[in-house]
Amino acid sequence: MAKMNLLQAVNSALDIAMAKSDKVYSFGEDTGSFGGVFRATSGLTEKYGRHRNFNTPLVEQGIIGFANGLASQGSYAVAEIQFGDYIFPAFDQIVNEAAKFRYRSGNEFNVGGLTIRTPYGGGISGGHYHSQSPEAYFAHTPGMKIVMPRNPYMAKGLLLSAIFDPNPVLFMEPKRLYRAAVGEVPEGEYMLELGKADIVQEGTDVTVLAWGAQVEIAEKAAEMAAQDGISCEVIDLVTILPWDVDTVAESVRKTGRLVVTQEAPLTNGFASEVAATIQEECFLYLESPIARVCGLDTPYPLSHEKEYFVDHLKVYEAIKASMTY
Amino acid sequence: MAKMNLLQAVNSALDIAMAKSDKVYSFGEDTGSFGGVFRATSGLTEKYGRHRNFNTPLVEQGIIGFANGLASQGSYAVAEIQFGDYIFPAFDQIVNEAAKFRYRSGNEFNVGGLTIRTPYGGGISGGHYHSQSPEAYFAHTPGMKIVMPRNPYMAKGLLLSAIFDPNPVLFMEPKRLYRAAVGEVPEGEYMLELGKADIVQEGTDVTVLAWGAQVEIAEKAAEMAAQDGISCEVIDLVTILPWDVDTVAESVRKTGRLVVTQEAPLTNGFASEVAATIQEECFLYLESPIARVCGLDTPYPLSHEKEYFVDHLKVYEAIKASMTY
Amino acid sequence: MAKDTQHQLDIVTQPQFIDGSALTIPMFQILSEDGTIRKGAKAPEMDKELALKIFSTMQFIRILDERMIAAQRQGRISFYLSSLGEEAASIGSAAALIPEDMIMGQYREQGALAFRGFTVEQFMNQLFSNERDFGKGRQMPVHYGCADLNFMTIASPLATQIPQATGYAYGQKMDKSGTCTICYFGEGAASEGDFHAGLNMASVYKVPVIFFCRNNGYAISTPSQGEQYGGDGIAPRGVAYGMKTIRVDGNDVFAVYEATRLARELAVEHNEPVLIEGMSYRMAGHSTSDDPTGYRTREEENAWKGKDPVVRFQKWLQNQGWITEEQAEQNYEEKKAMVLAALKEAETIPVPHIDEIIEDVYDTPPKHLQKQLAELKAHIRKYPEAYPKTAPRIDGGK
Amino acid sequence: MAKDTQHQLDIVTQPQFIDGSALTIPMFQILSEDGTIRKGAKAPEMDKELALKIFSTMQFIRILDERMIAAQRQGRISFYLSSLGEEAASIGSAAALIPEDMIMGQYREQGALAFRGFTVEQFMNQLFSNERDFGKGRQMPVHYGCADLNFMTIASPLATQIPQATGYAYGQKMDKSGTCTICYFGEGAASEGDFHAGLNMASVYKVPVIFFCRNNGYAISTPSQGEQYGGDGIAPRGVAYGMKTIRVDGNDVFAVYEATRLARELAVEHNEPVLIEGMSYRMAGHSTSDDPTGYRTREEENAWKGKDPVVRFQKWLQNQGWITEEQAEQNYEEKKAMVLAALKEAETIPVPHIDEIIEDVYDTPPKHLQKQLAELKAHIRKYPEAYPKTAPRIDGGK
Ligand SMILES: Cc1ncc(C[n+]2csc(CCOP(=O)(O)OP(=O)(O)O)c2C)c(N)n1
Ligand SMILES: Cc1ncc(C[n+]2csc(CCOP(=O)(O)OP(=O)(O)O)c2C)c(N)n1
Ligand SMILES: [Mg+2]
Ligand SMILES: [Mg+2]
Repeated sequence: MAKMNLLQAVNSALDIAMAKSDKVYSFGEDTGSFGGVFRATSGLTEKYGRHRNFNTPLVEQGIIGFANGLASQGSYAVAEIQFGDYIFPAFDQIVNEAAKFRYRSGNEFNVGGLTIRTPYGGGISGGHYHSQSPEAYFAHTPGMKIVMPRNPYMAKGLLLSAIFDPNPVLFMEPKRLYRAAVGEVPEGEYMLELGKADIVQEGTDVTVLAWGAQVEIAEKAAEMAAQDGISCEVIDLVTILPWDVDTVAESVRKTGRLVVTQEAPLTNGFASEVAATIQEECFLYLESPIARVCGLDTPYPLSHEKEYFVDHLKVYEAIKASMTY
Repeated sequence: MAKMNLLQAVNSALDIAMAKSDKVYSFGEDTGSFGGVFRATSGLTEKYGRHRNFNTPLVEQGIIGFANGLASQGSYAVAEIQFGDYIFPAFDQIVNEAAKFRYRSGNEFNVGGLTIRTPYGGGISGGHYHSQSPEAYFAHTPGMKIVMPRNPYMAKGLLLSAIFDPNPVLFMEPKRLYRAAVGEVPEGEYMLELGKADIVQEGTDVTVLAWGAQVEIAEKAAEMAAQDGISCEVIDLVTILPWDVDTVAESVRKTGRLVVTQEAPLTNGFASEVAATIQEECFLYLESPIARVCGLDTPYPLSHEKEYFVDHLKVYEAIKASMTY
Repeated sequence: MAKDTQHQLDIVTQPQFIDGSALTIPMFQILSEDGTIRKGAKAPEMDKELALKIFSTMQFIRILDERMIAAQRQGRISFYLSSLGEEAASIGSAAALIPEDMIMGQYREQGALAFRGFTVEQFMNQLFSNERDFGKGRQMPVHYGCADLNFMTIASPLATQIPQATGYAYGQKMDKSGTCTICYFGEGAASEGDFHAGLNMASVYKVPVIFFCRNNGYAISTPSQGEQYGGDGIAPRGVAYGMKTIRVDGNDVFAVYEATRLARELAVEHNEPVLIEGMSYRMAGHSTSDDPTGYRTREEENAWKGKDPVVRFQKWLQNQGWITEEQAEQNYEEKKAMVLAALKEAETIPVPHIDEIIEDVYDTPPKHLQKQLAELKAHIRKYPEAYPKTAPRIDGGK
Repeated sequence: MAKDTQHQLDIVTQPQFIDGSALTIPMFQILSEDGTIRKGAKAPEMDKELALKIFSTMQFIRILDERMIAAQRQGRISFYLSSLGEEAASIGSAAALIPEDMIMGQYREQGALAFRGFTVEQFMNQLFSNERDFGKGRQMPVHYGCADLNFMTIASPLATQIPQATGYAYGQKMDKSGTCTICYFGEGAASEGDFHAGLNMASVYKVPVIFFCRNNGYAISTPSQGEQYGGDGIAPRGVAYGMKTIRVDGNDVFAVYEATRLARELAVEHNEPVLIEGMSYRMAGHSTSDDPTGYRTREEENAWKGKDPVVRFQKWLQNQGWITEEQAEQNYEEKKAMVLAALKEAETIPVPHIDEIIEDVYDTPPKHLQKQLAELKAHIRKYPEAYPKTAPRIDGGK
């Protein structure tokens, strides 16, 4: 075990993956010897050479197009998109290409070796274009897996799974926690199962569901609620696609209440999918409407970031409202 | 009044808009003198000249980028994307640019003059890439309006509103109905309000919500249900963003039941947003879970199109299941 | 001339704009329209066997295209897309490769696939979306693909395969495989952002990829010159990316073959990506959904008939004494019979089992898809008459 | 040479690959590094007033950049991005336009905006995201915009403004406005698909647009040559698109001015889009978040100091007798004081009222946004101490 922050955990996963198979390649804008603007890939060029960890020209659609081709050739392509906000030029290569590659070819070809890493989320004074949480844009896309770790331990184990998973994976890293989240992480290789939600804290009164950086907000809100005598079951969804309906539904059947929180805007966010599915699965158990605590339906504003941000106070209020419905 | 099919209605709206203001431009792949692969723009070059209705090079990101610039200059830019399936290369220009143009500039600039027309949907043996219904991908994007007409009358009135609406509008045309749907349409100018759902058929037992080409499927299912003595209130949502929560909620408060149907895959589709919102708005009124009748969570398959397609039988079964829950 | 030390650039003191026509690239031709070797040119070193295989593939593709357009008109298949007039481009280039080289096509390269050995039955199974289709009937007709033959499955979104080809070739280079990737696309697709991405990245990474642009004058109804691009076509872009580039007569199978053979050497032996622009003409409509009389003249079409790549090559073969007109005619009839037989057979084969609908979305179907399939099957059992293609076999296993 | 009739192309009979270096474009320079006019060159016809306005803007931008980097280090603003070393490119080109021409920038063209008349207060309001910012504090520092000055609001996604510029210019052409659009971008951004789209479309539509590529050698840490592109930079691409193209010394304000002036003529009078590549160097880090010592050497940076565009121009002005060193020094101090005063003022101005959070998403806030705002305000009223910037004024109206 070693103390690592989330960036170091990501770097360690990449290092182990590249050591494990020389078919693993890491690339993106500025990710070469410089190590990326966040330094997630630093040291990799020195260790594995400039052909295994390298810079790309500045073209996201090209990065993912290239990665798709490389993965279809049988390599493990680990592509970094510098910010989640800049993933949209690659949207076609992700939703029309990567996600449909195996199906459309009848399994003659696949891009299972593809992993897209991208930092996402707000709380860093990034304004419109360094703050978005675009997971829901991809969650409507059969064929993709989407993973969002909440801490260094999860990040490393999940990223290793993502790289070697035989399906294309979008791995979204909570940049607010890159340096802020520090924890004990095994130094060697380990993998965590994709598609499994994680019960972070057991409770009986209300289920609070979050993913990525929002989990610690949910935990903080649960702590406040505990002061009021409310027992929250906090669940980290971990994988957005395909998601673990059973774990969430089972919890809600127990608590009768669900608060879902996400950083992204409310409308058609992933919280909506969760609410839609759970009201179906748990209809007879629900004691109050499923609450979604989300970003406003506006672009991400810089000077009102504090107000826009889905903080623990907002989640706490939603928990209370759910209890007193 | 004249009998028009949906294509003719679209063509008529474009014609009227271009006559009304010489700042209206129409363009897209093959939309010039040839009139587009569906012929929605035919005759416009002859009438308004090759500088007002023209071909573009084959580059969707360029089409919308160009359209954004033209709209920001004060023109009405009506851009056609040849198939909804090919809108993804323009995703960045839509969600990061068009949708955020006004907000990010503090209203110094806007692309309110932008309208994106695109045919969408299945049922035409188009397989993966000529069948998708991508509305949900855009519905997570504050700043956009999304409109989906169900018949020629609605198509013309809504398209005229969309073109002159001071916000960017994505106008999705149900290509399965281009020639199949024929109806009485006023020959002159008229506009239909964006953001208003339309109660197609009143009923008391269950609300059935659909949009675009799926409305006629819902109506057919409602007819079958009527045979069983079930009274359906059929609502056409018309506008996906911003959507008319009140009309739907009011109906559900009356019927106590909601079936939502969409062509697109289930997960994180717009039906999920509707279900999430309505369970919140109508919690105490719901007598059965809100049902979503949607495409499977797979790419759109050609040889199993009939099975994949959300037909009236599937909607009818969902209505019955909702009644007998 | 003065030089700038930092940039290593020549310095000029007059504001001379370089004109858009500063770099116009000539067209390489060996076989002239009358089937003779052009003066000064040299026929490639090609033995009789290879020459006849190329010609035989050309004939086959002509027949396949003709027959399938007819089949579409008869309502037997939903869609078809012919490569009429462009056979030399795809077949001549494929012939210059080795079977291990990867082919990534746009959709009009059936010739390359046939050259690789895709059988007439395999073509038909795809065209009829039956259960023997490698693609499991999921995509529209002409979306062929075959891993064994190193032919990447065709997909409709244009130009997406261009940066993918660069990535594929990167893997080939790293694996020291001694192979390359050829990537075909139309001059229309070359307007897409993915084209720019793919070529620029190939130039930066120096990968063994051959970009083969089929410039056939049209993208559906849009003429290339002046409406698709304003310059001298696609070839000058290769130079702008710092890439070896050649423009060939795409209707001249020898020029195509020779250029591709040399390009392959550059690619595989020197890791030099190459751009080939093959000038040709789409003699048929864009697809069976298209009617070109709406946007071009008969005269134009007729002018191109004189450049027919198959006729031209046949003349050369006859002059060479490697085939007679009668032999060619006989081969044609034999192939036609074979195509018709395969067509009849393929249309009797059922569509894939309904269980296939959820396969291959992921490597294995996750729970939610298993649930959706179970619900769908229960529904089909309830209304078997509404789903006649799958209901009868629904409980018979795959 | 033989010609192909259909394509109007020269025919060659040898398979000659055009080399990637076939088109290398020289660099236009007037003012040499020592501030004298290069032999054979001619200074542009520029009166003293304009020359001094350019110089004064250069000085102002230098000071602004310096001061704001310092302010960022002190934690007074969150982010800043300097244009050190590239002042001649943005200011020299802006000076060759008329105020009605539209400017679409990337983010390093504060010089063009200052030349247009954006006041120091206006700069500061944006940098401090206060309620006087035209952008209502919504975007990060340096994302300026001003409709009155025809300066399109900067946005972070790279290259998106390139096809937009083509569209804007299309509107200008149709309106017979007699104006054009200038579109700035970096050599890194030129790798994006949107670059390809924008230039190709401009070439097809023949619109009055000037594409101005600032090639400053780096995109954050990625060096341009060999890692961003494999060819001779950006200029040859213009030629490939069939567009008039020129490469200039971006550190030579005269070359930039003259090239832009002529480009504007081509654009406005002949509807010829033009590509200008200005060769320069990003003397500072990419932004305050960047530390260039990790990826380039001091020697390289020092070599570029000798090419400083402001020093060079000042030398010429002094030689010309239009300014003295003392005057320049005094102006500098005055501007510095002005900048500091404006900075102090701007940081005392509050952020926009919370009601603004839902404005401008649409032309008017729809119901769901009104509801979300009402809920947010109720929440802030409950926890005012958690939202100190907006709570105190929450019920005071805007
Ligand atoms: C991204 C995308 N946009 C649009 C289309 C529709 N489309 C199919 S083929 C075609 C024209 C392609 O022309 P070109 O690349 O020149 O190839 P050709 O058909 O001439 O062989 C178009 C516009 C598509 N398939 N994909
Ligand atoms: C679409 C997109 N991708 C990535 C980024 C992150 N990014 C911001 S600036 C930059 C480098 C730009 O380099 P260049 O275009 O050469 O301009 P310069 O900074 O050198 O002036 C990058 C990668 C972005 N803003 N937008
Ligand atoms: Mg073509
Ligand atoms: Mg740069």
